[in-house]
Amino acid sequence: MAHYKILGQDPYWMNFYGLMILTLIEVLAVGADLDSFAESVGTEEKVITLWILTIIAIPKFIMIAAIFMHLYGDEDSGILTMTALFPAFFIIIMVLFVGLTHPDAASSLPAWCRPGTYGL
Amino acid sequence: MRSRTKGAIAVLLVISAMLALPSAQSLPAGISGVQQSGCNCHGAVPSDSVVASIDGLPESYNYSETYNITVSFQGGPSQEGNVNQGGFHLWASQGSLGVNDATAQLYNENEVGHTEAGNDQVAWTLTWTAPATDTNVDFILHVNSVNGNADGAGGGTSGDMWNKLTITLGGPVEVLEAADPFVVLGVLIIVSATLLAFTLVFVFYRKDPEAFDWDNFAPWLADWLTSTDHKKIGTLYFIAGLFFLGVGGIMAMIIRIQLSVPGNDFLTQEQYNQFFTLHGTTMIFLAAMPMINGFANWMIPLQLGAADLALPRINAMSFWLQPFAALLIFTGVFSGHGADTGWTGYAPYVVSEGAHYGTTMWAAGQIMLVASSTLTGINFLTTMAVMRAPGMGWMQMPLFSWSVLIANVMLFLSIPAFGVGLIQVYLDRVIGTAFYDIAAGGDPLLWSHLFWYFGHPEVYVVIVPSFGIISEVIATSSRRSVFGYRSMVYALAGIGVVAFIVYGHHMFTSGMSPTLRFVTMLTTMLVAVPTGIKIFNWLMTMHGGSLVYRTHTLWALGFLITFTLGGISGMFFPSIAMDTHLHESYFVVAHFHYVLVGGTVFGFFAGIYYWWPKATGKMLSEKLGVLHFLTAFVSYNALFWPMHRLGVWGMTRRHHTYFVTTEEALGSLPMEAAGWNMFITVSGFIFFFSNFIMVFNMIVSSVRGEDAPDDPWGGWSFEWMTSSPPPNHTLYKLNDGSWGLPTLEDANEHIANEPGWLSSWFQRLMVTDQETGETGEASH
Amino acid sequence: MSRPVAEDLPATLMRGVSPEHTETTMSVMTPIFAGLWEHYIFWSLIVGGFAFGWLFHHSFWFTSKDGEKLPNVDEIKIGVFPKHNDDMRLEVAWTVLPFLLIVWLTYYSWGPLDAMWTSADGGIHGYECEEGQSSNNSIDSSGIISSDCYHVIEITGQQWFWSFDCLELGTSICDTGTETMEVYGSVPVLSLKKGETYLATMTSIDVTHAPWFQHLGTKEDTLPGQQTTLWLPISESMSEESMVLCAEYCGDAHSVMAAKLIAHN
Amino acid sequence: MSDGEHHPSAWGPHDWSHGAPHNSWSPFILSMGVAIFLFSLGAAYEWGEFQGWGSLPLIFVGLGVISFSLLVWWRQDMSFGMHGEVFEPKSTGTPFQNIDIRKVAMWMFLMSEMMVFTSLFSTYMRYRLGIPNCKTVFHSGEWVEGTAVTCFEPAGHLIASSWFHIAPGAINTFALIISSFTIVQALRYAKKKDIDEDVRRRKVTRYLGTTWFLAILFLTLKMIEWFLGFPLPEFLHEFNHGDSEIKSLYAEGYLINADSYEHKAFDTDYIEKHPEDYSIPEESALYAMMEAGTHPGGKMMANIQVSATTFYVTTGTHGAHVLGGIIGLTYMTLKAAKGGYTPDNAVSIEYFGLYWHFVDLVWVLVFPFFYLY
Repeated sequence: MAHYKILGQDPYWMNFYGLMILTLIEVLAVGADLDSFAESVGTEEKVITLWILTIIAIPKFIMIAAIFMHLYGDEDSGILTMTALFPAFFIIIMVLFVGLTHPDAASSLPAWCRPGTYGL
Repeated sequence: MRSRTKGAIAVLLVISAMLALPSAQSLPAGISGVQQSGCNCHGAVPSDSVVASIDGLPESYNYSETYNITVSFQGGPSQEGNVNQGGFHLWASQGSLGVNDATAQLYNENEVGHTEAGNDQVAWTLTWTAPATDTNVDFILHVNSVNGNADGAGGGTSGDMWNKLTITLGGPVEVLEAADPFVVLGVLIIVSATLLAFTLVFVFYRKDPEAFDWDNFAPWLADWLTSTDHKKIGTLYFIAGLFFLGVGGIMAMIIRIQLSVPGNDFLTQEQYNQFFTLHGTTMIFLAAMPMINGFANWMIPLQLGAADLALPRINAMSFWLQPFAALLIFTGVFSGHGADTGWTGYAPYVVSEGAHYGTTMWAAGQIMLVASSTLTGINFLTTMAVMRAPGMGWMQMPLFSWSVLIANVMLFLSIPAFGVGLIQVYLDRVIGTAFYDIAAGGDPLLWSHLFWYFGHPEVYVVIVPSFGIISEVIATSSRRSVFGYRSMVYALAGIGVVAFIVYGHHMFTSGMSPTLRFVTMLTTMLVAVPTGIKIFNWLMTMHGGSLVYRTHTLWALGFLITFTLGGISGMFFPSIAMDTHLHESYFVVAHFHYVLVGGTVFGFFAGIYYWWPKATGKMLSEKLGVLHFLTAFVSYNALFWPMHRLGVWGMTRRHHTYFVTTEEALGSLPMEAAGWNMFITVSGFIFFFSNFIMVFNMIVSSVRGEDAPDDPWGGWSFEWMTSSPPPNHTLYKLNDGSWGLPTLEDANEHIANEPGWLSSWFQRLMVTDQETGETGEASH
Repeated sequence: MSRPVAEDLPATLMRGVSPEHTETTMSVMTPIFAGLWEHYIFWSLIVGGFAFGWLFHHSFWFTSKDGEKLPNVDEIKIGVFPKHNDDMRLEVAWTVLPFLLIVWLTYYSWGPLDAMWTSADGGIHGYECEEGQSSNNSIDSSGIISSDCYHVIEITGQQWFWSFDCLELGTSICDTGTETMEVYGSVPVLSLKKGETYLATMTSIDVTHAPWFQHLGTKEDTLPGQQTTLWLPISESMSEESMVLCAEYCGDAHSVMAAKLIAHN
Repeated sequence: MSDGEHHPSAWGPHDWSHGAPHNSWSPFILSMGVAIFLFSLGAAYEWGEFQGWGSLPLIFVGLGVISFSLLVWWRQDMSFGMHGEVFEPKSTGTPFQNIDIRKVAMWMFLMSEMMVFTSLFSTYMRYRLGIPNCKTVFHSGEWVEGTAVTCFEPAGHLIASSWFHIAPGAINTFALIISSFTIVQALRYAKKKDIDEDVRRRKVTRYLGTTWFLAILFLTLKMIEWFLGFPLPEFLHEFNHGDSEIKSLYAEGYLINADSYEHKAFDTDYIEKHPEDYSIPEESALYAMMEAGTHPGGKMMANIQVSATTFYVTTGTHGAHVLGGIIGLTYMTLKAAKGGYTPDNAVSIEYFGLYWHFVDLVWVLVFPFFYLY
């Protein structure tokens, strides 16, 4: 249970309002015509939208975890936050090794992996 | 009571009905029923007065030779002055029949009968060409005899009688009917299960003969099925694990029979493929993992000074998922269509229609095992995090507990990848999703990645608990505290982290991203460092101690030898130019059996001899134990050591047979390979049977073993503080003589149990209270 | 399919037994492999000798009989975490020394990496040969083969046989065919010229396979829907005939999915 | 062999004053049910083809056995805290000292859940990045009318094409966030000591019921979006490419067996109306081909099985978690209605809430990556 207040108000309600506003922004970002802006920075509208969505997803994520899941403000929050963050390393490894690699022929081994590259 | 009896009888009836069902068989095809039941156009009952005969058949045939045979009969309805006449039908299971003249006609290769013109004869001449293979041939001849008219013209229809003759003909070599290896396996499994059941019932009967009747037996059985007590579930895990160790061993022996001589045909390719698949799956998931859980269930609460695990009912759930999963995994075997994918189940073969039906159930069973392991992980991590006795910080935990902690961290963070992969395979095979549909762009290596992301930590999961056992056993046997406790813990943790970043070495030749191959080549080399630390620490533990040779000590020393050898051979793989040759060869087979049998299983044996007195309250026989160690250790090394050489020679893994030659190009292995393979098979059988010495030892000990003291070996951890066996609801004998939960003292200078800098930082960041209250958002 | 009967085997397989053939058993070890192998065996013997010597010594030196009254060095007592028995210098020593050893072994294994996975664009095998150009490859003292250029061929795996395609190469450089072998039945044959270097681009029709060119010491999976490559440098010292076996489990007839590699002059 | 000690029935309610362990039949039965279910499902279908009615009844037997075991489980737990008996052991070991054991266990469980969704996301990333995007292929013009090309068609291409396609997903996003909030409110009122018992009971039931309702709403909208579709009033048609309904993904042909799915540039109608202003980018190869009259354009056939598979299985796994939540919420709402939650055992709501918030968190990632992008 939360023992603190946000801007002098109840944290759950404040968090709720915040989340609703952020989600609304997300939906609006998808609907908004960002074509001209995208062109001005030299990319597609989709990419801009995705960036906006990702950037908004981060605070949403933190807000839910910290306030609704009591990772902030309780007596046991410190150790539970550590517990929750414990898989981070393994998640990064999986995303890097499984999600972001692609099969390729052995002959396309990049130069930095080859003997002789470092004068050895 | 009455309804229970009825229920039991009903279950027995159902089981016997189920057993009876598969015995209904039909003969090979022919014209329906003729070869079996006779011509239905004639009388219903055969008659003895008609005597059929076939002349011209040899004692045993020669390949593909054609024989002239004469079919004839004598006797029949007797009426004076009449001649018996009639017809015939001949069926031969093999070879091909032929006709010489118009009195007989060919229905098909296997069947011949009389024609209209031949309907009034007593003998017909035919030919039969023997098959080109070595087999038994069955002939079934039906003849009928009618009361023909005396003049012989037109025949008669009265007094129709018929009879049947069956002849079995052997080939050039007398062959026994080849046994179906699945039947052999099935029978052995059923026999082992029955023996196991009898043994258990006998042992429990001997413990309490008076209470051995149904009124007591039913609740006793129900108690085992529903128990949430960590000791009972631990025992169940052990029974299941040892049983499947035996089943996997039987499969290994069948595989070894097949490989004992080159070009053997004891198993067909398909059967061999299923046997090695199930051998791997059984040994890893149904033998090694349950045994680990057995040790962990028994000893973790005892070592931590806790009353039980944190979540007892979840613990029961973890166990019960396993036998049902085993049933699913073996479903295919019972129908002869077991999974034939290898325990790695590489895509896209695993989702192709070429893989047997049993593969679906194999995946389904393993999904259940994943669920089981996840629950186990949650349970043990929670238990070890929260239920340590007062005074026992992380760095005062016994090393076995540490090893189980690390094993569970690895297992539980890696197994979701495997579970997701299996669900993908299951869905692909069942509802037709397209994860591994190549035409739709599916990537076969995705499965390999998900599998090995789990698979590599998994092989450490099965070895790490053995490290823990060995640490306990060597320290206790040397009467010392383990050397370098802290570096042991850091090495374990190091193995736990490294496990996740090295898995690519299983895929060096798989077409995986070359960058990742290079990265994992570097990281794989790192594995040697923490394992090296552990081995040297164990050796150093013995320094200045006074080693007592007991069976578990012997196993621990044996472990040091075999595991070191296995560790050294492992160092050959990250060297790419060697790996491209050794990959998928018997060198790999030798390596992982050295670490998984010489490491894991030897560790288990040490653990069994070490903790058996604690768990049962009875001592095991040292003589039998030493006999077990000597036979098993020697035959084990004879079994796996030569495989290294076979691998270097080019013997390929997962091939159902191999060929030897002195000529370079004809086959792939030199002549000596045949001899070594036979040697390996013989050693394998000795190793297999030597382990029954331990089983025998256990039975003898349960029935009439000496009573064990509370601390027979001189260990320090909490499990030795309770009685042997521990009381029903685990409690400990405290110093003041009362029973309760203990507190750990530390013989070292007081190490403050303060949180480290990282957790203090998190505490400050995330916790607001009156004292700090500094974090931005918060105000009171 | 007629199965080989156990009794017949010696007759079939003993064919060609003669004393001069007995040394061929080691021909699966390429010079690169043999070099690495010997180096690794050397270090294995040192590490193993050290560990086993230590184990042997301690298991006989520091022993006692069960029941003997012995000094309790570390004051072990039930329910008390025993005194630490450690020595920082030793522990650091056997962290650092193995680490140095593996750094050396990594470095040592790194060199031959290019022999397996060199680049197709100006690696040790140069670029693809012009029409009529020869690879003219040469082998150095450590067994690594380098060439002026290479030829491209295609290998396709299928349940359960190999298909080789020489593409536009002339039959003097690359040829394919089939041959009946006593134990494997009819197998495809790939005939390559000594002194030439080939880059096989490989794919699969159905499931994963992997050709293991036994006397070249190389293998690589063939993946359906994807392309992988494998270097086949045929040196002058290459044995005339060698086997290609499937090393990635691919279903029922996996073990008889064989082919033959002929190195001709 | 009962040693005369206290032994509650393995079927019946637990006696919480006694603490753990108690015998229970449900692990055994639940395992059996799962095995029956997986077996019969695997026998009823092969590669998506129905194999006959034989094993279909067995699927329901399996589900029945699973439900039965869950009922046994609940029967044992329903009494928890109802009569003032609470068994809530606390952690003794540092660093979790004095935290409820169940709370730690729930976090451990969430750790493995994180890895489950990471695996699914890794699968998605690998395919999304490894298979050429349908739109890119379309614009490249390197395809033949009538022949399917293998490419990746993100569901977002369909869903984000109109306001009404996105509506179910967007409403679901709000539904989950609101439900996260309501369950936290339920916890707050269950913990409040200074209110009347009856008020507490009503408040907790209401908030849990709302959560339950929102979860049901979530799955209903998911069904609409996947299979059912939704008719639109006429004045909204022009905002929906002139379509009279929100087509379900099923109706659009976005299916796991779609090997000849018709890729649409969503502006094809627009192109027809304004032939002078293709929405196909002018710099694309297709534009040039269409200008030159060499490519008919407009209708590209695609094999999108992998894209549909990743979409359905990932969002489906999330949906399955919501379904699991609904089962839990049903039980909790019923218990709350009986006045089963008091400040003593309110933590049960918190621990379920952790799971529920986690499901919400996953949605926060699933929604942009699978629905919008």
